[in-house]
Order: sequence, then C-alpha cells, then structure tokens
Amino acid sequence: MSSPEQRDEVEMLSLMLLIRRFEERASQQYQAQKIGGFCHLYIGQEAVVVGAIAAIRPEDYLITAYRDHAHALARGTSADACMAELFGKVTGCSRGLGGSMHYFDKARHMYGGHAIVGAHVPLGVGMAFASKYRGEDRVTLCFFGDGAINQGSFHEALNLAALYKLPIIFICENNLFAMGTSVERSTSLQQIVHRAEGYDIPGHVVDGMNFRDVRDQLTEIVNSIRANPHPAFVEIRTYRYRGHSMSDPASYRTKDQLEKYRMDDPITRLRAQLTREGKLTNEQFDAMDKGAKETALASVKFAEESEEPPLEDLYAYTYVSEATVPTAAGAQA
Amino acid sequence: MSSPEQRDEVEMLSLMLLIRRFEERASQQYQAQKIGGFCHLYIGQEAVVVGAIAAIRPEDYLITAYRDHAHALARGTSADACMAELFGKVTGCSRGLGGSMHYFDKARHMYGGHAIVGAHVPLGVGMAFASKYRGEDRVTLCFFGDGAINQGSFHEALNLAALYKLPIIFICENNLFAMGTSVERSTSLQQIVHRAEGYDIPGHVVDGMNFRDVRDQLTEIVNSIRANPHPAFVEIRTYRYRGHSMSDPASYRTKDQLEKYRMDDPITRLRAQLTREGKLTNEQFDAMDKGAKETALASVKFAEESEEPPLEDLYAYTYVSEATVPTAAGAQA
Amino acid sequence: MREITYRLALNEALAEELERDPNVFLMGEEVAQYNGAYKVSQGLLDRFGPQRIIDTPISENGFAGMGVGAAMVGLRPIIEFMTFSFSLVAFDQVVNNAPNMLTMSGGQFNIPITFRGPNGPAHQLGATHSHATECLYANFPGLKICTPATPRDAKGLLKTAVRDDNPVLVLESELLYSSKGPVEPIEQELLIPLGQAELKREGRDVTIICYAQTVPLALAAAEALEEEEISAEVLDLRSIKPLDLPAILTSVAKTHRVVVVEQDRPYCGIGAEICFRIQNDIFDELDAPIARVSQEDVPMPYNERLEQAVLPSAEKLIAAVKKICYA
Amino acid sequence: MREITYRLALNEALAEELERDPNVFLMGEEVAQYNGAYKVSQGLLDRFGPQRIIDTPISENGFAGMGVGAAMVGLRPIIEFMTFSFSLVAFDQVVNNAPNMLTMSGGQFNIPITFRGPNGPAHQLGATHSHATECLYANFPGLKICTPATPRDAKGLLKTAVRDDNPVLVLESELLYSSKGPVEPIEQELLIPLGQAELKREGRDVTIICYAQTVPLALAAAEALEEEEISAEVLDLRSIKPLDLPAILTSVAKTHRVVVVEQDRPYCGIGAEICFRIQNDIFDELDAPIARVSQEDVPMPYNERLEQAVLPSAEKLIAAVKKICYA
Ligand SMILES: Cc1ncc(C[n+]2csc(CCOP(=O)(O)OP(=O)(O)O)c2C)c(N)n1
Ligand SMILES: Cc1ncc(C[n+]2csc(CCOP(=O)(O)OP(=O)(O)O)c2C)c(N)n1
Ligand SMILES: [Mg+2]
Ligand SMILES: [Mg+2]
Repeated sequence: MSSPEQRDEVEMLSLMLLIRRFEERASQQYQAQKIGGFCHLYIGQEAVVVGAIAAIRPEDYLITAYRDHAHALARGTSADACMAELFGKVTGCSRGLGGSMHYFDKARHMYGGHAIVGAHVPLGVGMAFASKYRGEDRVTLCFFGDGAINQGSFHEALNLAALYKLPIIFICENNLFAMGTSVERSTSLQQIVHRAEGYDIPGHVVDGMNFRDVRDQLTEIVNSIRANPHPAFVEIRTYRYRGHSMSDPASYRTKDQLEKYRMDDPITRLRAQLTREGKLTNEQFDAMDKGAKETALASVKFAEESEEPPLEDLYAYTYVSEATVPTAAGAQA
Repeated sequence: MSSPEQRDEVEMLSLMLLIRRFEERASQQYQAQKIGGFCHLYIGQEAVVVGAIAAIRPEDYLITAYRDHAHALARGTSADACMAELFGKVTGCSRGLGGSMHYFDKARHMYGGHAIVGAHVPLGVGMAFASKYRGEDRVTLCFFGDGAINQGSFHEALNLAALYKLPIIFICENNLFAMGTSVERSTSLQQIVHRAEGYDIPGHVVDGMNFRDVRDQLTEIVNSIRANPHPAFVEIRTYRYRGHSMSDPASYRTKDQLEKYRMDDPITRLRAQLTREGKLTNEQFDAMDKGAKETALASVKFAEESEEPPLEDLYAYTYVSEATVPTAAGAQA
Repeated sequence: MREITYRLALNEALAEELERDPNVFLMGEEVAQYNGAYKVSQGLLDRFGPQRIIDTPISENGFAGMGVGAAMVGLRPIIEFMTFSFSLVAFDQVVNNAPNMLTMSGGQFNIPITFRGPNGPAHQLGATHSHATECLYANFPGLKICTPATPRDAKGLLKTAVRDDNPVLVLESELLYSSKGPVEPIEQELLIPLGQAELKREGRDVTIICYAQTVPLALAAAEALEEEEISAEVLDLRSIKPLDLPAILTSVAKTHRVVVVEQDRPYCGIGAEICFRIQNDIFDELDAPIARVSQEDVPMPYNERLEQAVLPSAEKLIAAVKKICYA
Repeated sequence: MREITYRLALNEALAEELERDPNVFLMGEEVAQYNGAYKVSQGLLDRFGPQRIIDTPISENGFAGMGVGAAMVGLRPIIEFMTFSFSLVAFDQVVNNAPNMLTMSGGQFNIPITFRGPNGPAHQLGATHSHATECLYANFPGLKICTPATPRDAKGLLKTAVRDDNPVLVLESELLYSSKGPVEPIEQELLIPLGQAELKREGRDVTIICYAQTVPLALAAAEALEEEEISAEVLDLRSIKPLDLPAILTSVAKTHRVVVVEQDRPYCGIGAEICFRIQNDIFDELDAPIARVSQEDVPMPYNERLEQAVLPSAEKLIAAVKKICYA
C-alpha cells in the first residue's frame, strides 16, 4: 500500500511517540524517587534524533551527551533496557552502572551517553577516524548542545576533523539554553552555525521541530560524506519543553516562548503532515500512541522487577582481564 | 630636527637591533652551555613586538608565550636582567627562577612568558577583564603562535572576550611553523585570520616584516578599542630565521624559503625606509648597531658576574605570607 | 548561637567579602541569574550587580584562566566550579598557572584567587561526576586547600580564603549544603585560619582523622563506639594544605591508634600522606598500624547500593577502628 | 646480550607492535615528519606511512579524546604526549573518558589505548614543564601505569602496554632516553608483565624502593652504602599500578627497613601510598619508620642549583638510609 519510504515515516512517528511516552513515565518515576542522580528529558526535541537516524544506516556511529534517552531508543535499544538503567538495574542498557547520563548499546552502535560537556566530541572524531582508517564508508553522528560549543574540546575536535577530512556530522542541538544560560549569553555569535566557518567546515541550519527537514537535510549531507569523507556542522533549532534537569523550574524563560514552541510540536506536526497526505488515520495514530504508552508502562514494570547488579560487580568493570577479551578486541565492532 | 614621531622610529629601530644582538649573544652563550633548559629565539620576528609596543602606552598590558625575550626587551626590561635570567642568576628579571620561557617584569607591565601552549590566552582575557572592571582604558596585547590557535584554551578565551566585549588584541605571530608543523598541517583554514569569524571578532592581517604596517594597523585598532572596548584579532605574518628552539635543525623547511624571508629582513627594511627618507644616516645606524652589540655583550658580563639565587629561595616563593603582602595586594598594579 | 545552613553560611561569606573589598568578584556557570546551580550565590546578583557577579559559558578552562589573569593585575576573583568534577577540564589552569606564577616570576606575581564549589561524591551521579579532587590538588605546591564540614567552618574558611594572597581551593560538599549548625551572629566577623584542624570530639583510645563529608560519619561512628567502650577522638582537618600536623601528632601521641577516614579514592589519597607523616614523626607512639577508610578503588557506579559499597561509611569506619583496637 | 639505548628500545617496541597488529597506530605532536620531539618514533613514518603515524596540531585534549574514541570502535591507539606535563591540558580525557568507560557502559566498552611519553623533571625546564604525573594518574581506577627505568624494561613494558586491553600509561624518562643497557635480540619477543617489580640488586639491611629516574640513583646509593657496610636491596617497581605489593612485602620482611625514593612531589605522592600499604600489612616487621626521598614541595625553579636541591639525589637517599639504619 504505502511505499517503503512512507512506511518509514509512520514508523518514525511511532518512535517519536515512544520517546515522548517513555520520558513522561521516566519523569513520573523520578518524582516517585525510583530514579536517582540527574535526569535530563528530551521532550520537545524528538524530531532531531529521529530525523537524524532516519538518514543513516544501522551500522553508522552515534554518540551524544547526557540528554541521551532518545538517542538510545532511536537506535533501537528497548524501552525496558532504558528504564531499567534509570532504575539502576542489572538489566539496564549499561547494567545499572551508568545511569541516565550514560546509556550505551554497543550492538546498536550507540556509543554513549557522556556527561562532561563537550568532552565526547573528540571521541566522535576518533570514531570517524577509525572508519576512515579502515576504509569504511560509515558516518559518525556526534550530537551536543548549544552550551557545548564553548568548550575547548569542541574546538580541538572540529579542527582535527577538518584537518583529517573525517566522515563526521557535528550536530548541535540548539534548544536555546544551556541550563539557565541562553545562547546569546553564552556564545559570541549571531548564529551558532557560523562557528563552523572558523574551521572551513560546511554549516547547515535545520528546523528541529520538523522531522522531514531534519531527515532530508541530513540525508543529503550523509550522501555527500559517503561519497567523499569530510566533516559537516549542523545547527538544529529545537526546544526542550521541560527544565534542564528534573530539579530545574526553568524560570529563566517565558511561558510565551514555551507555548510558541509547543504549538510547533514535532509529533503533532509530523502527524498532521501524514494525515493530510492520507498516510495516517486518527485511529492508526491513537493505536500507535496507545502502544507507546503501554511500552513505556511495561518498561517500568520490567525495571521494577529486575535485579540490582550484584555486589560482585563492584570490581568487575574497572579493568578487563586479558583472559576475557580476545587479542584483536572489538576490531570488527 | 626630527619630529617626535620620527625620533620614535629611530628608537624603535634601535630596539629591534638590541633584540637581534641580544639573541645572537644568547644563542652563543647557549652553545657555550651557560644557559640551560629550552631557549627559543625571535630573530626575524622583531618588527612584530616592536611595532606593537610602538602602538600602545607603557601602562597597557602585555602577555606572551615562551618566545618572550623580545617582548621583555621591547617593554623596557634591561638586557642585563634578561641575560641574567637565562643564566639563572638572581639579578634576572624572574630572579633566575623562571628561565628563558618565563620572563616577567611587573613594573613594566610584562606579564610573562608562559610555556604551556595556549594556556596564557585566558590570562590575557582576565587582564583585559580587570581593565574593564575598573573602568580603565588600558588595552591588553596577547601574543601567541600559529600553533596555539588549535588549543581549547584559545577558543574559550576568544569566545569569552567577545561575549564580555573586553579590550584585548589577540596577536597571532604566524611564523608559518609550530615546531616542525606547518600551518597548513595544523589548521583547517586557508588563512588563520578567518578563525576570528567564528567569534564575530574583527580580524586583520598584518605584514610582520614591516614595522610600519604593524604599528599603523595596531594603532588604529588600539584607538578603536580605547573608544569602545572590544576584542580584535590580528594575524601578523612573520618568520623565524632560527629553529624552533636551540636544539632544532629546522630541516622541515627549505633554504629558499628562509632566504626569501631574510631578503625581507625587518631591520634592513626599516633602516632602508628611514635612510631613504633622510631620517637616518649610515653612521647613525652603525653607531646604533655598535651600541646594541655592546649592550648585549655587557649583559653577558653582567650575567656572569651576578650571583645565583640563594638556597633560601627554595621555599621563599611557593606562597606569599600574609605579612609580606598588603591586603589590597597589587590592586593598583 | 543561631543555626544556619552550610549553604547560607557560604552565601554570607561571599556577600561579606564582596561588600568589604571592591576587588572581589564572583564568576562561574549559573552563579548570577540562576542564583547558583546549588543556590550558594542566591541573591548576590541582585545585591552586587552583573559587574561583580558574572555568569559564564561552559568554559571552565577559559574562565579559570581569566581569574588567574585578573588576579595578576590585582583583582581577587572567586571562581565557582559548578562541581570540582568539572575542574578537571580546567586542570592545567588550576595547577600550573595559579600556583606556579609566584615562583616563575621570581616573586613578582602572587595570585590571590579562590576556586570554590562542591567536591566529592554526591548521590548517584556516576563516574565522571563524583570525583573527590583533594588529593590531586594537594600534590601541587603553591595551592592551599580547605574542606569545611560545618556551616561555621564553611563561612570562616571561605572568608579567609578570599583574603589569602595565594590561590586557595575551597572544597565544599553538596551533601552538606542543607545541613545546619551554629554560626556566630552576622555582626561578628568570622575568620578561621587555614591550616588549623579542630577537635570535634575528645577521646582516649583512638584518633579518627576526617574532613568534609567524612566528619559527620566520624562523629556517628565515635558515638556508636562509645557504646562499645571505645573512646574515639575526632579530629577534623578542615584544611588539607597546609596540614595541621602538630594537631595530628598531639592527638595520636595521646591515643596511639589512628584511622583516617577520607572521602577520596585510596591510591595516593589524603590518608596515605597523613599515614606517612605520622609514622615518620612518631613511629614509636603507634600501637597499631594506621588504618584508612576511603572509597573503593573503582569508578563510581550509578546503582545506589553499589555506590554505597564504594563510599566510606560509619560501619566501615567502626570496623576499622575495632580492628586496630583489637576489639 | 646486545646493548641498545632506552630510546631505541622504545622505538623497537613501537615498530614491532605496529608490524604485528594493523589496528595499532601512533598519533601525537611531531611524531611523524619530525620523527618525534625526542626521536623515539624515528623512522616509523617511513616504514608505516602517514595512515598509521599521524602528526597532530597542538591539541592534546582533542587527540587524546580521538584516541579514546578510536579505541571504542576497536583500534588500538598509541598516543604520544610530547611530555606528560602537556597531558595536564588533556587531563579530563585521560582520567574520565579512558578509565571510566568500562564501568559506565556496564562492561561494553574497554579502551585499549596506550598513552606514552616522557614524564618527570628533565633539566632546567621550569615549573610548568617538569611535572611527575604518576601519583595523579595512579589515583584514577581503570588506568594502569608503568615507569620503565632500563632499555629492557622500556621495550618489554611498552609492548605489553600496547597489547593490554585497558588504558595504560607508559611514563618514560627524558633523562634516560640516551642511556644504554642489555636487551634481548630483536628476533626474541620481549614482553614484561605489568605489575611485576624487579629486584635490581639484592641486599640485607634496607630496602630501597624506586622506579624510573630514581632507579639509577638508588643503585648508585646502594653501591656507596656498601662501602659503609650497609647492604641495600634495590627494588624497581617498574609498574606503579598495578603495584607489586607482594614483592615489596617480601623484601621489607627480609630487611625490616625501607626507603622509598620517588621522582614525584611529596604530598600524596607514590611513596605515601607505598608507606601506607607496608605498615598496614606488615607493621610488626618494621624496625624503623618508613622513609621517603622525593622532590621538595615547591614549584620547580629554573636555576640549576636550586633545581638540584629540589630533586631527589643519591646523597639525600644515602642520608635517609643511614638515618633509619641509625648508622
Ligand atoms: C564540563 C562541564 N561543565 C558543566 C557541566 C554541568 N552541565 C551539565 S549540562 C549543562 C548545560 C549544557 O547545555 P547544552 O550543551 O546546551 O545542552 P542541553 O542541556 O541544552 O541539551 C551544564 C552546564 C558539565 N556536565 N560538564
Ligand atoms: C600544551 C603544550 N603542548 C606542547 C608544547 C610543546 N611546544 C612548545 S612550543 C610548540 C610549538 C608552538 O608553535 P607556535 O604556537 O607556532 O609558536 P612559535 O614557536 O612558532 O613561536 C610546542 C608544540 C607545549 N609547550 N605546550
Ligand atoms: Mg541547550
Ligand atoms: Mg609558529
């Protein structure tokens, strides 16, 4: 009935719904003190990572900062594993040892979940370096926030990637704030995308509330990189509906601003586009949403019923022993 | 006879000569093993710092990296104090505790001499911040090499200076190499000056082999900053005739390149300009050069005859004791 | 005496020093408009204005270096690290530029700067966000380090730090921000010298040396030990550097047994240095080996139970005391 | 056995591991075209090409992080720091990203990376260029650290480090690069396990524990002490982490007296940790306090005489030995 591409869009919408419902549950569970540490929600930004993964292959590399639940879910990590991680359970995607800020899923090429602002950007460059070293045509997606672009590691990473012509897309998720600091108070630029000029890296601005704009622009960039490895910089304009983390009342911004973005909700928008085009009925949407809610709820149950990591884990992950890892460890990862 | 401005140029030429002759002596003394550690010569680059100080006031701030002999001499630190520092003597400008890479002269607003590449750039921004904080119209000159612009601290410093609109001139002494690495192998840009665009900082390119171009362009920038505090970025194109440090044979570059730059020698050029304009006779020049050589030679004698810092110095400069420093320490520096 | 929180005590210290000296300013991430990530700088922007309470981008290396530069020309910066875990990206500025300048300039440039913020593990923040940095910084000559455990010490030490003409690190504790304790009335100037330990409890049988987050835990352990007829003396270092060795030696010479309970990791931790100093100076006074309770030597796990297993605790401390008392 | 320099030994180790495993590459400042600031990588660019021997800009934080990222996807990077003093600008990458990844990912990502380069004071390089970083890095779980003192150890330890599946720091010594010593023929694979100390000299009266630059100095002191009828055993740690505690305890249980001579600064230095471990495990075997000879706790001065006064020396070591031997 629908072409593969069309089916994809419905699937992607369903993924966005899953992310939204998952995080609503996470928020509730955090408030119920089932979840510890910091917890940063992605609600409002779903089109960014979902649009991005719609543009790449499963074996491409992805790395991001601590606002990472969506990135794991988008890569295919199960809601169960994601929720269990928040609960600190051994069934979590990082065995309960990483927590909200440190989601990892090696099998699905999700390379974290990194909590020191900016510090993972060089890691992304290293991953892209490895692809080029091996002559693979993988692309690395490296996500970070608008606040990260003022860190030294960001700068060094961009220069290195440009110098070595590495296949990496630097994706700045510009949600206008780094904690309580607006972009104009953190960055000496009219537009973030201009920072790419200081490295001769091509820059792009994308509407992060519009799944199709994200997917289409990234698809073009990805194709150009696969043909001829080079870095690219993408400023994706988006908005987080919630505070920086669970403890932030976000009083530094106006209700008006929030309402303006809510009106432009990425899920609502893609739903409207698909409905208008006759690719999605209200019933289908409701069923999808119901499914997402059920999956999220089930993940809570799964997390609750899972075991904590055993005390023996305490010393088990400080070093790998030579015995447990083959000599050419992970060379074919 | 000559206008004050003209006298200034002769004085500045004489300063360039002093720097050149001082470093030739330093080189000789290093080879004679009178000087330890690393020693980086400025020969060929004299017009850069001399042109710069010709554009500022004595009370303006100046900070630089480890290739710093010329910067101290240009600020008025005596050749004696400079040579004694290389000899590690207590009469040195840093009491023999700093060495070649760490010249300081507080009275003359020479704030070092810093050996970790890029790490002093934020210090310069802090000095400029202090001027603005106090409502002074001082300008800070912050010098660094082409290799330093790929350090994270450079990046953070530029963004901060632009954000806070601080009165600082970032001066990149582009001598084409960072040790053995040419600019095109270190920096993903056609022209270094473009890096300033990533911060909305105005950029300028200056011919560092031409004293007048340095002085005139910097004068204009300094005036604009005094009228209205803001940062500026200047790429000054220059060349070091010697290796990176005394131990570097500089085999990574061609004789032709070196010869090309030697033909364009900044001292020879300013001399020719002044002679052509009737402001300097050959006799005057020869007398100046003789004076410079004598001063340099005398500085060696001074250094040789000076005392080493006493062993009691060992613990004397780790902390200042509350007693020795007034409460509002150096507030009027 | 009035009881106030550790957070408010720090806030008062900042306000008083800002008031006293126009060269003092506060700079860091979210210190101004947001009133501080942990609200330590609450109200300071309103009171002192944006000239002196300065929000920064996420550029720890950059603004730490700015502080050092400003200090070179006579200002007295207070630099807040949102946590000291983030100071690791500014490590070079803190350990090279701040403490070496005085030596390298032959005595011309002292750096009157205060670096402050919470340090040490908080609660389930994971491996990158739980660093206890005191032993790292203590290795660098030219730095002073204090680690207040009570509101009174927090106020008195921070004020002294700001007035010190050397770089001082004030390592606060997130877990203590809301704890309360007696502090002198606000009219009364409170300055506590760096380098003076305080006996938080007297005892006869064993000396427990502690600081920062391990002080409450040492006091709890001492109380529990009392019931088992072990009388523990609790010595709060308050400053890590300079170290109050005389106070340590005096106590150990009395009790002849000592346990150091530290919040950092074991390998080359604070307790190792203290152990060396004690046995070096009064070897013959020791009736038992010096014991330490520190973190386990593993990256901090997120899971709460495992995190607790990594951290020092009153139980572990009690066990260590009993072991060296042969109890 | 043939005698080669420490520098050549390292060079052979690099070449052999690059030859053996195509996943191994070398990256750093001036490692390729310049053949290394200290010529350790001499000839490797010619032999292995620019794909695998990679010059970088001055961006330690950036390329150290690149190494960690490349290691996450299965390469085995060797990252050269021109000196470990410069690793301080990359500190966060070395101490957070490299060693925490395995824990934070619940065991999914080990980081098989080698960070190497000269460490510790060289000669008159001043305060910022003379850091001995071993005690800083040793505080971080997840890192391994070795400190070869001889050409043989340099080769064998570096090769093992490259094959280790964890992050390993190989802390070389600039002052040793030109020293010579016996090394197995090139045909013979030389792998020295991490975590094994080596008795460099047997003795009865006192144990001198040393590593890296302090090994030659310990041997010299032992020889001088022989003439005064003090028989010193010299134990070269070779690895700082894991630490060969059994070898230490065995030697101390024999001699009952011990001096640690370390190249780092005293406060929370390596010697402090070793002291704690010994007295903790075999307190009753000790006939005298454990002594340490380390740097003085001051920023390194440029002046040569003062620098010598800061550094550990055979004379200081001899004095320390005599003191605890009551000689
Ligand atoms: C080096 C460092 N400094 C500070 C922090 C604390 N911190 C965590 S997130 C954050 C704001 C980041 O904002 P942005 O990069 O815009 O990402 P967003 O949260 O908006 O997704 C800050 C300051 C940190 N984790 N690491
Ligand atoms: C952080 C750091 N990394 C490496 C070095 C070693 N180093 C000293 S100077 C230098 C080259 C700097 O070149 P550039 O900035 O162009 O200045 P120039 O020497 O040409 O004046 C290097 C790599 C250092 N001092 N600090
Ligand atoms: Mg943001
Ligand atoms: Mg250069």
